Amino acid sequence: MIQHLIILPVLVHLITGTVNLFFWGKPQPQRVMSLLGTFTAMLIAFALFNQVRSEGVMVMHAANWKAPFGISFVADTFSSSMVLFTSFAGFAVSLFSAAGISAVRAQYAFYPIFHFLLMGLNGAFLTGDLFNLYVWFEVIIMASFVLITLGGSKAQMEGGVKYVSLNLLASVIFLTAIAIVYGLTGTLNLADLAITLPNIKNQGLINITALLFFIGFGIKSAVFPLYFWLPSSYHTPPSAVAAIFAGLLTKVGVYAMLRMFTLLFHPDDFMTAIILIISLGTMLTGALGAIIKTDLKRMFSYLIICHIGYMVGGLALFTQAALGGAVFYLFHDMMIKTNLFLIAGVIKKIRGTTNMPKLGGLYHSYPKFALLVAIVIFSLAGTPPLSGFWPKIYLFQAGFANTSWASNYYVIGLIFSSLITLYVLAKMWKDVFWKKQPDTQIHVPDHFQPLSFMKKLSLILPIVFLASITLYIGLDAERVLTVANDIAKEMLNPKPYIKAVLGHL
Amino acid sequence: MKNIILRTATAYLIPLLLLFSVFLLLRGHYHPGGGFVGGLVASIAFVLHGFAFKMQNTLRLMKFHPSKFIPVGLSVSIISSILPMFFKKPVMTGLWLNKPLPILGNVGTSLFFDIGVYLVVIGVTLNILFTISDSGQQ
Amino acid sequence: MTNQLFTNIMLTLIWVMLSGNTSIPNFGFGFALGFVILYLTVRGVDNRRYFYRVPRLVRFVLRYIYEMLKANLQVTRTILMRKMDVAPAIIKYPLEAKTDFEITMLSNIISLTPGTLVMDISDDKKVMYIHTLYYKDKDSFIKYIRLNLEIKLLEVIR
Amino acid sequence: MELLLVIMIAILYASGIFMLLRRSMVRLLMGIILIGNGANLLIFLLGGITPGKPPVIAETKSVFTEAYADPVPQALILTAIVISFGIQSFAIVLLRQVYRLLESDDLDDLNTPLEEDI
Amino acid sequence: MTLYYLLYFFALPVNCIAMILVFIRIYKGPTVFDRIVALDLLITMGIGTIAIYSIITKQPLFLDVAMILALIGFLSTVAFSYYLEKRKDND
Amino acid sequence: MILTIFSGLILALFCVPFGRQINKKLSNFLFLIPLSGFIYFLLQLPLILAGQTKTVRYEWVPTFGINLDFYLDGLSLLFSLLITGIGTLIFLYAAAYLKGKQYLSRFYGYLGLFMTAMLGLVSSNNIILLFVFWELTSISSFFLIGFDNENEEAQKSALTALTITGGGGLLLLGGVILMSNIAETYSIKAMVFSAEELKNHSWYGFILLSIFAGAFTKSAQFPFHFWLPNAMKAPTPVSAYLHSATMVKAGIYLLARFTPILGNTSLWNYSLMFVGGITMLYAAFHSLFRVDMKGILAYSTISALGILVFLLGIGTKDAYIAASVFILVHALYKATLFLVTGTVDYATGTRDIRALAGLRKVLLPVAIAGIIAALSSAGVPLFYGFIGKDLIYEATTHSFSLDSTFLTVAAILTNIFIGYSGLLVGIKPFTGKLSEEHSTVRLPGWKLWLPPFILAFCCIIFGCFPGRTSGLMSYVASAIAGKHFNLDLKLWHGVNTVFLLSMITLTGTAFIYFSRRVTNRELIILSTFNKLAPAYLVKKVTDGLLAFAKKFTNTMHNGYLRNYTMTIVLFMVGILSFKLLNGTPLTIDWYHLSPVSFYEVTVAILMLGAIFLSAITKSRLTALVALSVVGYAICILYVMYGAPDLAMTQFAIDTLTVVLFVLVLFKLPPFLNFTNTKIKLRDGLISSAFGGIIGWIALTVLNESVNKEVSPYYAENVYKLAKGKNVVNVILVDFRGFDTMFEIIVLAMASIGVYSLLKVKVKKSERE
Amino acid sequence: MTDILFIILCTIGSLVTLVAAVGILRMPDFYMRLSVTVKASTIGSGLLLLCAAMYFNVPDVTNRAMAIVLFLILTAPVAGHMIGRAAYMGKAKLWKDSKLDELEGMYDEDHHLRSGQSKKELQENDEKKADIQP
Ligand code: NA
Ligand code: NA
Repeated sequence: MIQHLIILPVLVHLITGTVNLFFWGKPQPQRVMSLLGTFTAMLIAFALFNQVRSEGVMVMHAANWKAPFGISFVADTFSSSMVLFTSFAGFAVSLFSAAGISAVRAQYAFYPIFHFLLMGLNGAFLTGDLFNLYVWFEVIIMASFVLITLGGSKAQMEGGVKYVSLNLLASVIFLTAIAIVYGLTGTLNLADLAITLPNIKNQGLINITALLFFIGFGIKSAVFPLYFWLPSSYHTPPSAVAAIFAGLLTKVGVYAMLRMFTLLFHPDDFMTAIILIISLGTMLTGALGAIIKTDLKRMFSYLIICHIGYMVGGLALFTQAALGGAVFYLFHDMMIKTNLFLIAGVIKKIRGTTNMPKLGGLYHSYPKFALLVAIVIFSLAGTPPLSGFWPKIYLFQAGFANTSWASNYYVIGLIFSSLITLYVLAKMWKDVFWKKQPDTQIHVPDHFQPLSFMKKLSLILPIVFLASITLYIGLDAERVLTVANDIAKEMLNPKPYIKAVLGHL
Repeated sequence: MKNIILRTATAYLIPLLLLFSVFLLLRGHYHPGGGFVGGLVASIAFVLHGFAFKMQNTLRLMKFHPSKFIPVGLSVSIISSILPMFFKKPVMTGLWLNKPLPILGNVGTSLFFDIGVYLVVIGVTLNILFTISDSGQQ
Repeated sequence: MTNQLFTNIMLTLIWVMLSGNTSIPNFGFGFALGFVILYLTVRGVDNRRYFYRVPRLVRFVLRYIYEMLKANLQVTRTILMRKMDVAPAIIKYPLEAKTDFEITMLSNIISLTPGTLVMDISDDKKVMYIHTLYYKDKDSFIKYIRLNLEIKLLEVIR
Repeated sequence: MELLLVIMIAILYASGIFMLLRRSMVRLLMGIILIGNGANLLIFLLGGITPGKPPVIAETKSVFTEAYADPVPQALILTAIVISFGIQSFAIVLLRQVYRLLESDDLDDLNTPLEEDI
Repeated sequence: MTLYYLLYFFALPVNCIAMILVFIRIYKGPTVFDRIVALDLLITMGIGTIAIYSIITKQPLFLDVAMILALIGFLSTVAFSYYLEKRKDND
Repeated sequence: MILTIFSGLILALFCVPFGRQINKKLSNFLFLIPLSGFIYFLLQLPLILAGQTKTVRYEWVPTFGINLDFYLDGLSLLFSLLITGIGTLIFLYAAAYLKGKQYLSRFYGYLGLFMTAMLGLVSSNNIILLFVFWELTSISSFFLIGFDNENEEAQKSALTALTITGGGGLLLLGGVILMSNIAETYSIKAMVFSAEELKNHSWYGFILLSIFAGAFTKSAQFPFHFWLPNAMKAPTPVSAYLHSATMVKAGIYLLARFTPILGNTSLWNYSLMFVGGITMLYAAFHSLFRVDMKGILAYSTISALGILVFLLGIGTKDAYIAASVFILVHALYKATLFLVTGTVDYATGTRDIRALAGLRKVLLPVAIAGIIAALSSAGVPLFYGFIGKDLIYEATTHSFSLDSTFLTVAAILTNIFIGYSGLLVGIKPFTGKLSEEHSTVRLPGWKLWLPPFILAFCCIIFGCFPGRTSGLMSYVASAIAGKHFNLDLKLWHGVNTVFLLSMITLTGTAFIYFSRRVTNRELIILSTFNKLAPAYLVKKVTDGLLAFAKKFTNTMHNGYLRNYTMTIVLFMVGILSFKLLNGTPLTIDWYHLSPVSFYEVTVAILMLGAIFLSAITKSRLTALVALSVVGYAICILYVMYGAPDLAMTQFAIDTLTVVLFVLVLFKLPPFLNFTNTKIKLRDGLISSAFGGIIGWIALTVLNESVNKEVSPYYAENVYKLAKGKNVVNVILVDFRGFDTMFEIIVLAMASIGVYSLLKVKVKKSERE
Repeated sequence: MTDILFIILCTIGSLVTLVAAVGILRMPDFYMRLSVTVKASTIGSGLLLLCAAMYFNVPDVTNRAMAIVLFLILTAPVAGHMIGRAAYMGKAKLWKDSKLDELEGMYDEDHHLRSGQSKKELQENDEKKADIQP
């Protein structure tokens, strides 16, 4: 029974997706199935998380082959909490899609692919096998290819081509790195590799491999200067899709990075410096981009990039505080970024655009929605005591504690980009909510008002749901912090992980 | 395109290819082959039919859209892989019949898994090709 | 009906051949498999006739191999000569063969013979356009094909 | 032989990247295919190559009696090939749709004005 | 043993040279039809080469690959022809 | 205590669901909330006066050591009393002032939030908690300034204020964390024990910088002062509360709080004196040229804040005492003047000082309050301002740090201007002849004049009986100084230097007030110097940043896929080759490599030739043929190395890819050659470099001997346990069946994707 | 005995293959290359497969080798015919010294192939008819 729990987060989406395929062309049953599936997934994720918290690292050996020989699934605190947060985002987006996804999309590809995407994410979090991780990444990118082009508008196609090409490049690099790792060790099990890799004589080669992994995951998580696909594409799909992308896709890259660089590799000085510079570049790129974008979705896209820099930098600093901060930020970011795009979706429904100069007056017409958004954006801006604040403390601490020259830049970048984030979000608030609605937009009909109560509920409830999770993270930071700290400890001391998988050290 | 030679040749090649695909599928566990290649060969048979007789006719021949193979195949694979869970074994664990069956040899869940793969591959390939040629007609 | 049975048996044999297992159950399985495949595929396709008489077949095959060897040698010579002795042409060949199967078989054996190639068959199935490397005159070419290949083939399959 | 394979792999990677840098979408696709093949061969090579010994146990035996090629890279490549097949077919169709909408094979045309309302 | 030598030092090299010659045709063209025909020929030659190779290595398993080549290799030629017949202008 | 602090927050939360009721009725009674707080803090007074402190502690985020750790000493109590006391009056005042306005509930929500933030800020003992509240004040101030949300100026001001205080806040966070890192505690009280360590730490400079950044932005010190005059867009009660009496003093509080920890070093003292001095003079001078009552008050507030910083910078006991008293002095008269301004504005509809005169006839109670406050600000004896001024001079004349004359002159000048502006706002509108248009003005309800009246009353009471405050003030000053001393405030010290200085100030103030015609002509002249003003410079910097951001973003993300690819590849090539050249020597172990046979060479020739052909050909179909040859060569290669499964799959997939391509290529335009040879050469070089790197890595990897464990296990168990003989297939369906399971999902998705690409079309009207 | 047969088969097979390769290189036009090569190589590969079939001499393998030959014979002419036809429609030029082209003008726009008169002849007929009728 225990073993099965690990794989259930994957299976539940696999089955939901497949069953949805049988209802091809019929949106209503798919909607219901999807809600049911994501809700069940949430319950399962909770159960898994609790079990891991109480019993420690859990392992399932698929096909019953013991560790380095089969594919092992491992749930430690990190992976199980990622699964948990993913399930929140999944549930919210599923709920949102009930009214937020146009009928044509919902009829065909959306729901099955959506579930396969969630499945891929859960798989990537839980797998304990390097090549299996590659497969999960492919599942994720294939699903995202479909979702990002679903609907077939010109902008989607244009973004899609860039998205597809650059992500495929990332996959190839990832595969190349896997080839090298297998060539060096003859094994693919992460725990086994954690033991084997340090014994390789040519450590220079290991560093190269680490770099390749970093580049591969770096493209996926959109770090500077590898980020281009993200601002090219994230604004094009419907908001529900963009939400799941924003909340989860780049984050799985960060997750993989954190996993690889704590379990298999340890950043050396060169690597630390490189990653810190990259993280600085990422923060600046995102911040500078966000300042000048006038479209909500485009601006949010750059904010995603900006905040990836925080986490990547946390990895480079490589102390318990830094890793804990990065992980905490990761959780927070998953919830917030998903929510931001859902909010953008509602705004688009209301005003027919997400272009800020054309928006305005929402404070007047939708005051409670405005309040909801305020919670979200101030959490993102890191306003204490909301969720974005806590990890920043850790990151600052780690940045100061590190003595390398690059860490100073990291701290400066952290301050600068936090300030820009605050500015950008406050400006967005001003433009979207406070400002009077420009006259040119008056004739655009409000698509939100005429919706039925249920539909309105399905659009607003997920935002409330995610916002309350964000609030919870912020106000009961102790819980999340404990988890983040435990994760950081797990990362710095992978022995329990290895022991659980291999049965020995 | 009306091409007698191709059509006639196709008519006798298709059964051959299909036969061959099943052959590849069933022997995969012991020899080169397996569900994947088998599925590809089977779909190539229908592609050939499509080239010779136009894709619409191929669709008519198949009676239902090949995309239906996908969920069916997936279900077969999924069921055969989660079946062990009900016997208190991890996912994917091979379950085998005690005695080898004639012709097929040892029959276990992995055979059904491979059959699922076979069906999915057929469904996928044909769906892609037929969708493309269908939209090309418009 | 007969045709289908015949095809079915053939498929069974091929199955046995492929799997290399001559046990009785394997025959049965092959038959069943062939039946299913035929059921799935034979719809809408013209009736076909298979091998008619074995002895004629053997004679034909031998004859054909001989023709082929001859042609092969000629082509080899041509290829290896410094200056090629070729006189290519596309010739219209009026068909005796009527059914698709006959035409296809004929065209295949013509194409398989080095030096000749079937370009196409007219839509009304009355003529066949053949490309040849060694054109002397039209009539002798048509006669050659007719006597050496078409009539012999038709004898076998009709 | 390994050296020759290395050269092939290097050139597959190089040409893949070269094609990715072209402006034509068809070449982009070909680049993706080439570089994918390069990666597969790399797995194959680094997994260790053994000429002429497939990892299949002989008909009459139940264990390997002689050397055999490492089956793991083969399985990995097989999976990778299948995955890239799926992705490639999608990409090919994407290319076609892009052409349908833009009437162009030129990647530089994929630039609707930056701030256009989506 | 002589057979091995024959195959290894005569048949295989001859096939290889043949393949390279065919490739030269692919390279030179001049028309795309030439290239397609040459590709078809290359595949057919591959079948022979695999047959030789399977004898040399005593691995009949390789014949399975040859079987695939024989059965579906012509499909790409058919596809090319299909395309070339349907297309309106030069590619 | 917790309840008192969080009462505002509770009010804010309460406002969300019960907004309507508050809009209508409840607003009149909300003042009870701060009032009860005020009473609570008054009740704590004896405790403090007895030399004790009060601590409350609840666990919040113990992992971080961040707890609800509150601490009440003299300094905190003074601020708490101000916050709740003035808060009570403001709540009362606002209920009338904003009556009938939209969103009143939200206003009270923000105000409550703000009150909580301020109270929390001044009573936190935990340094992070302090920061939490610090930021909350910025946020609530953002909403309050922008309360008139459809006014574009208000929006902009709110944004400026938030950005500047937010930026300072972030730096402050940095400093605070650094401090706690060094002191290894979050408790401010405990940090005092690490004071020496902090001061001698190499990061001390940075800590000061960041603390100052926080304090100066919040307290509107030069050059960050400009947000404050802009913030006057807020409703007047808000200005009175936030921008004179409480929030802006948060920076002062912070400096005062950290004085025992970080203070009394020359860096600390001189920077504070310098910045405070410049601020007070600059702002005081500026206040001369305003005609808007709120504008005048804003600048005089900045100036007063400058004085406070300046005093903290002097860093003597006298200075601390002066600062303590001046906090109260300033809060009382400035809040009064603001409220007076608000009432005048409410009644007459204008705040232009030139248009207002003689209002005493119609707004008598207001006039009284205004005049008292003005006199207090001018430092007329018997008003509390006099005491404050006295103490300031006491501090400047007895300072030992700089030339005390210099300091004193600066203080005198500032005081003259501040006094002048006080008179301008508090007296000018009420004296002289009532203009025609204002003759019909009626005195508004008691809520609009009683609060300033009460405050003004305090000015007199404390002014007459300064001794009553000396108890509290001594504890305030002690808290700042970090050591206890007693203090006795007296009305009359006798005629001494300080008294003379006060008189000089008073005379100066009177002279300007009576001689100068109120005009903003000078302001127009001055505006030519705007290019040097910090606001302008900041705008310049912001514009520059925006322009840079635009250029950077659009250059990096320019829409051309090949540029993106190029950047990524260049990055990879750079970083990998750097690493390869440093520490991964390439040694080829020739003995390990197997010999090359001719058939392998053949395959290589086929492949390389085909690759070359595909790269150079101008025909798409030829490229496709070439690609097939590549695939075919790989297939042969797989056969040669014992991978029949792979060969079969590779070939089948290649064939299908060709079919796919062929079906798609139909409609494509001619295969164009867009790029010139030079670019091709460049790309060729870069991609070759990349290929070379991969090759190099591969060769290096081949050199390593591998001890394989997995594949022998498979070989051993494939028949025994997995009942198969084709290891590859058994791996695919059993050992690593999971890969296959999800690889077919990828396929399925690809197929669905193709379908949706070609078939699913969302109409424009249906988007989203 | 078997060995000799073996060697003969193998040698001939290889040589035929080589000749086919030389043929495709040397022949002057597309149709000639096509006509020479596809079958020559089919024969070559067929012989080599026969060789393998005899070598392994296990029913299973032999059957398979023979099946491959069968497949080759079934598919090669079809492919040759297809590409030849496509090339003709795609206007691949006949060699300059070709003697006769009876296919010329026989395809109409929709690629339908007539058996009777070519387009040119039809046109001439039409003109004649036009001449007769005043
Ligand atoms: Na297989
Ligand atoms: Na497979």
